[in-house]
Amino acid sequence: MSETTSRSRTIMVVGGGIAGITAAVEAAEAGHDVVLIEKSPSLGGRVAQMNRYFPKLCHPTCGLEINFQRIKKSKRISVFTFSEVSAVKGGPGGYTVTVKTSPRHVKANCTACGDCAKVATSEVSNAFNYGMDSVKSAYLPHVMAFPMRYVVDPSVVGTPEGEAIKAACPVGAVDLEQKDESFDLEVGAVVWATGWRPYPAANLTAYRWTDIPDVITNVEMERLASVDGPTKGKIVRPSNGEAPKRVALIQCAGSRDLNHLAYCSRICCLASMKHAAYVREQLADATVDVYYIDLRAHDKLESFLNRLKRDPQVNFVKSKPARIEKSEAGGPVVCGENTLTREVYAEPYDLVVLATGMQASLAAEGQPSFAADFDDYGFVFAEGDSIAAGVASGPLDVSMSVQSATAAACRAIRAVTA
Amino acid sequence: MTTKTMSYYPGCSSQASAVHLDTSLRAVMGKLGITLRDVEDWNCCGASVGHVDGGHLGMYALNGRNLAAAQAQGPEDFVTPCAACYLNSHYHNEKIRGDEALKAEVNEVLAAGGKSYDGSLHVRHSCEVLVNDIGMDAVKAQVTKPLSGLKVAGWVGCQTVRPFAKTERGGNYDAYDDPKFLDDFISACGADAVPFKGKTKCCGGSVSVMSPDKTLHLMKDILDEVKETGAEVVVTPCPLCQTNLEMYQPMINEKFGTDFNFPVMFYSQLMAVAFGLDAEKDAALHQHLIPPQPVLARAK
Amino acid sequence: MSERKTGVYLCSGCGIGESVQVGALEGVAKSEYKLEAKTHACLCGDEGVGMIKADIEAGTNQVVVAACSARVMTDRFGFEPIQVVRADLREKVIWSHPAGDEDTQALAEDHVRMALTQASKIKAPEPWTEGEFSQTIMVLGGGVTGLSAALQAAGLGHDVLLVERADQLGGHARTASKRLPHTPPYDKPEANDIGVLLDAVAANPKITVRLNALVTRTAGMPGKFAVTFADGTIEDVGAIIVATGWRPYDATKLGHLGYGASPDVVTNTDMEKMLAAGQLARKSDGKAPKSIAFVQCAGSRDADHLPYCSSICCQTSLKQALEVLETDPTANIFVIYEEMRTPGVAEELYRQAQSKGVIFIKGKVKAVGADLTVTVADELVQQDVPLAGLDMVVLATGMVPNSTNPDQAMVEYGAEQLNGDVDPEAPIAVAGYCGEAPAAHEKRVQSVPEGGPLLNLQYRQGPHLPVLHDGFADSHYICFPYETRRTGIYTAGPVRRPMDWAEAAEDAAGAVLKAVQAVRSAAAGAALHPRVGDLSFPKINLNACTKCRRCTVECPFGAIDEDEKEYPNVNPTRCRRCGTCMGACPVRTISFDNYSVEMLSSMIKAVKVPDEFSGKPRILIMACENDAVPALDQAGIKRNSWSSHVRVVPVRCLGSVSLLNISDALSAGYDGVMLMGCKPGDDYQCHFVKGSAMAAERLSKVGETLKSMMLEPERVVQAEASIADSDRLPKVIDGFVETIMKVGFNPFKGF
Amino acid sequence: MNAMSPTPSKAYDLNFARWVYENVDGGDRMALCMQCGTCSGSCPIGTQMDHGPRKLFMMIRAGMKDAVLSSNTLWNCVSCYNCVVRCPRQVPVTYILHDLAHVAVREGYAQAKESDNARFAKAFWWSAAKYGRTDERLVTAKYYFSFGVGEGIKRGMANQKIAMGMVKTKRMHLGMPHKVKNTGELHAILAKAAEMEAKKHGAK
Repeated sequence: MSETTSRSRTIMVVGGGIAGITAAVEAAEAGHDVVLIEKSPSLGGRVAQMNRYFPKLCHPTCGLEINFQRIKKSKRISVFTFSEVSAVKGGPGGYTVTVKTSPRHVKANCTACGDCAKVATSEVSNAFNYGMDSVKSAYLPHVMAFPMRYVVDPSVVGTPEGEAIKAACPVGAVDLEQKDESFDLEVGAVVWATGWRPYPAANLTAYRWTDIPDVITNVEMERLASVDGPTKGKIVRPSNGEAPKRVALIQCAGSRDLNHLAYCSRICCLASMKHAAYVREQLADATVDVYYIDLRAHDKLESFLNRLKRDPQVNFVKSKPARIEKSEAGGPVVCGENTLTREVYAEPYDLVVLATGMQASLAAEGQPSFAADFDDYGFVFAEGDSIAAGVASGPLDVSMSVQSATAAACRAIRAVTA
Repeated sequence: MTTKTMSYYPGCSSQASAVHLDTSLRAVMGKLGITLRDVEDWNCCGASVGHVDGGHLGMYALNGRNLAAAQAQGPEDFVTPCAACYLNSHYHNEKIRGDEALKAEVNEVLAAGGKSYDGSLHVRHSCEVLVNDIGMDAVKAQVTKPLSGLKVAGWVGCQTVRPFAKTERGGNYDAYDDPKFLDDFISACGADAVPFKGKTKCCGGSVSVMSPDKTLHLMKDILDEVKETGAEVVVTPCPLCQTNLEMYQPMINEKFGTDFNFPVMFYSQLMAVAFGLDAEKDAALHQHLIPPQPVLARAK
Repeated sequence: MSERKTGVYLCSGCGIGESVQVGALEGVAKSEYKLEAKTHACLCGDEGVGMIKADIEAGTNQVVVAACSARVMTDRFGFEPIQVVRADLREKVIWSHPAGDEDTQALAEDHVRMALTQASKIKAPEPWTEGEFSQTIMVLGGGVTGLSAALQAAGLGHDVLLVERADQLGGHARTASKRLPHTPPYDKPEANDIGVLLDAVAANPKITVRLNALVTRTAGMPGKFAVTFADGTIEDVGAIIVATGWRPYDATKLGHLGYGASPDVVTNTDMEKMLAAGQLARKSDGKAPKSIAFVQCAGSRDADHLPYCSSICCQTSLKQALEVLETDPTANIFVIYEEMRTPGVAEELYRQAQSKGVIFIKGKVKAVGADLTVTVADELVQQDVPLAGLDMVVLATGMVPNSTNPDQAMVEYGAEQLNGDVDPEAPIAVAGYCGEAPAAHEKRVQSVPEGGPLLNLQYRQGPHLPVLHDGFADSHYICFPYETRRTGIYTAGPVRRPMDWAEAAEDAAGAVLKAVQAVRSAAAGAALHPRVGDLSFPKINLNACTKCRRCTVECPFGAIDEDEKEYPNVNPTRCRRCGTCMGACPVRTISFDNYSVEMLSSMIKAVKVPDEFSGKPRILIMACENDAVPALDQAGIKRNSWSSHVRVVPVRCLGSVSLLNISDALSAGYDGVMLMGCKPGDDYQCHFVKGSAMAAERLSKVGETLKSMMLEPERVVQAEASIADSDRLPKVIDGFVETIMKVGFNPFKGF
Repeated sequence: MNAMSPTPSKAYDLNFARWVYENVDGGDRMALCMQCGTCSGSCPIGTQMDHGPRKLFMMIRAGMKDAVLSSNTLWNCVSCYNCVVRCPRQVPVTYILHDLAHVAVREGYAQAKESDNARFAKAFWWSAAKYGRTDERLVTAKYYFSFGVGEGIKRGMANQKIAMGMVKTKRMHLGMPHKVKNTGELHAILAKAAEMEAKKHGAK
């Protein structure tokens, strides 16, 4: 990846998830220089943490591989990981963007040989698996990581372990002295592709995610089902490692709720269909109950919903559960009213998956004033000067995000060529 | 130490089933520098059933009259220890404040008794005063007989935090789902607040008074959870909760073949004891159907 | 190309030096290829890269790097325009096989041999750039999507030909009332600003509009499309955006919902027109309706009509209800629905409609009487409810994509334009059932909209645009909504997926950017996604061609026509460089400058095959470089190991594998051959559409070849691989090795 | 409260629903109910309700006025406010049920009048209005005897132990009930309230 050559015609893309990557490669392949800013150690964002996509049940890493190849082939994209935008000055055609980078403690000459991890002794929570397991304090973010470079956790800086890790690197790539840095970039357009975070399940106090181990979130389910997840893809009860027999999927866990997210997150219903499929593919005698207000499956995705409806071991209950209680055995008991039968139920389950919604990352971070025009929910309102791609602009599924990102690239190009 | 005067609305139960709440709270607040000035000639708030016969304006009349009386005495905050009184006063006060037409209507009613109210007072729960005005450090400072080792289940109940976990000045004094303040009170007294998930479960409220058959199982569930936690005593801020859970234990034992015998106290009694105040005159421990003294004695 | 000067560079870093004897690898280069290899302890470091650059300065014009996988350090080892061949000694050798082991050593040496052989068989591709290339972008359809696309394309500096079949631009929006909310707080109908778009288009000098226009024929290829119109005129365009939008579902098929029973049962499009005209009135008596019922999913989500959800009918009914209430706040409005679908911030519109008094009834419509009494099986009050005294019933009819031209006679679709044998509603393949298995499920027939081809494509694969199972001309890929099966032709708007105005405008911008890339890449002779920038293209030696037509039939992108003499004729800019044609050709006449059957066979033969007395088998794996190879790399990264008797040859796509490669392998003494590639069939993962499927079909015929060689069929298999198979593939490989050991050694060894 | 509530003439005749929206405390937000069931599900004794709040709201829209106003749902509300804080559309369910209970009594629905809750409420209001304070002893007694002398004594006896205990612990006092000093003023205020209320919905 070359240094950016032209200044005012350069496009900055903030966020290296599927939307940011797409905006970057599409702009680059149309002949423009792009700076791609990513907060985490590697690109891929949320989709890299997904096991599979609906409705094809194919692997997100397949598309990521192609996109990473596109970035590798491109001479026009500069990628900055561990980086965030801390200030933006100027306007369309001429922005000065201040970028803040935090230390990876590993330099660009890392060959990913893994010698550092061999000598690391302490472990840190594994962010890639949403903290469901841990990794060595010197680690590769994940097997598809791009850039393919290790990270040394700040916790070992100034410790004998840190020194050992440093000494173990055959190419001297470990740098424990790295500090936060800031630098300015001149760009002609900024594309906000800052994506989303799962709505914090801890806020849904009635669903007891914090104190019932077998209540997990939909994103945790993705890791649970993933071959590189904490269980190598085995769907089990976190409490005892056993295969669940009764699974509940609870829709609108935070979404469509004026006390939490006022909007519908669009993807949760279909993601839950996928989760039903994960369970049914693995466990012959498992039954899945889907609790919902309205089943929302737009366009051809209706067919995907129908596929699950055909499975006699997947049941649908039109009800927003009121609360989850703890059984004497410590398992979750889902309580509510079945609105079609009027019966008030209290059903015990082995595993409950909360379909938590999508919250705009920027909203979660308190809408930086410099960033863009926001709507009431913290999504970037992209009909003004602001250019947004993917979920930063609203709750979208992957192909809609890519569509939005390609359009954002088009608008950005027009902004820098105007 | 902060010294403050507040208008005090004890509520009907203060003269009957919850007299021991009233007694102990006055004693404790005194120690903590809060002067409680009774609202002159206060009346019933209508509780959870007044609306049925009283209707809209009837409820506004009752609550408006109290607020008017308080305002006539001064602008100080309007404090009440009773969950139902708090809910009704808070609710009607906010409505009156927020709706000019309604305010006029209510004042037309009050005028019949030569009273008026402009909606400017702030209604508060005595627990919220302890949290926000006094603070746990001040409470701890008064503790001379810490109730070490005493296992206490802090049972908040409903209306103390639902729906008004927020103060009238905005902001929350606690969460309606998993409130912490009662546990803080308990620990401030040197006792152990056991983790108690049933802390906001409902006792059946007035329905328990009129038709216990419908709600005994609710109280039984609560007592089951208390038992699970290994607590020796239940502490609550709510008059009706205290009465229901205490007086129905024999009936519950009869119906479900259980053997519950948990003392149910008010937080203010616990504080009075921890403050080393008089067991009867201040803590009113003698006014329980299930005497807490034996359990309290066990605390070292 | 001037005389080939190949530089060979070995890396001994990352443990390579400790696990294999790099000296011996240098020896291979020297003794077998007469090439001086240079070894560095960290080749990707500045020093190593500097060394290579210096040699290039000094005249080296081809580089072979034997170090890590080609998937990493791509930028460090990129020396355009110099060709670089990578040999993987790390991920697929030392990370996945025991150190200091003679078999690992042999594996490493073979990797070097294959790379050096490959290098000797390729040359830097010369792009195909013959003749004139048009930069004009044609937009078919003058509705919201088309108008937006035209403006975006013009904004990017391209001339635009905007083609509309009607006598004026504007599409549905011209007769529609207000728009769905698209600006915060998203809670009220917004002004129909189609006029703004129309004016902008009229004022834009780069946009040429053709009204009443019918495309009768589209020939050529990206950069060189020749579009013929009914009036005989021909336009040259570089890329095409199909923005033909949608048509309402035929309401006459909705008798069960009362359509036809009364003139006051209308469709949502009728309603839209009435609201736009500002005269909402009953057709029967001209009175303004006081009570209106909206019936959702009129045709949509119905196996007997449209199987899919039309996505915007819910919002449209809410919008129309709010418009009615704006003029008459006391109107009684009912929305009869089964699932209220207001995704994203559209939830605001739902809440708004409720707070304005719209009543929502969940349930199916059982009957609609001539007196407009609608009987609903009300699921929430749990009884059948007659809605009496209604003045109007609005059927929220769904969207049918204009992936065909409804004005023209139906032309049958060939399988090539359909989505293959996909059954989108087949039950998920489950681990099993503890109770009743689902009733046998009848596969849904693919819905294809009535009408003639939009462009009448002059492609071997037929005149229609390929469509998915629901009839929409959408991409098959979730990550790549613009990855079309007809290079340089992109769909946008409701012809691709049911969508509203705001999204259609966005989609138009996306499609335009792809079209712009298409015309620019075409002129440069470069490939488009997924092999972006690849300058190679298929060259056919017609002298050897047998006119068997396999290449023209099997090309997934219709890149190869047959000329009048029935010889294959390549349209290079349609080509996506997968090599399926090359794999199809029985007489290896098709090859790319940097990829050919011969190259693959030479690499295969370059491997040292031990004799049977060594007790060591040699097994060939031809692996798809998009999924299988990355999966094996990841297996290496995770230090999973597999038999060191296999040799992996990466291929662009299994479709490019020729049976000749397989017979060459077997006659070279390999004991088994495995083709490893993406999932074929229904939900194919292959980005070249049917590479794996073609490979499977060809393998089904390999039995003959094997018989003729008197070999067991078990020796040649195909394995499905996904990129997430880093734990599974090693087991698959070892399993195959075991099978082969059972079958025994290939008698042709050392023949 | 404006006027008596209108009586629907057919299914989904909206006159009653609209009246509720406009006249019942919190009724305006009831329009936002999306029938998710959170309220009925969070109710401690939802199992003992015939319809539960969620369905009751749908019945109001459906114009099932009589069924609504004679529903036991109105009388089984324990006023725990769980539904209020959990409702994703922030519908003040408890307040609506309370007010509908009042409407049911005011409009003379027998099921309403006969319910335990209505009887108790009547006794309660009698005490509150008469004395300005609720005397638990009198309220309970009045409530018990509202079922007739026999039933009254039966219930009294059943709770005798409790009553004695309360007396012994000085939590129930005998003799004259507590009352406000200025009963005259209180009665004037309540009378005015009643008068104004009556004027609005037409005395009954």
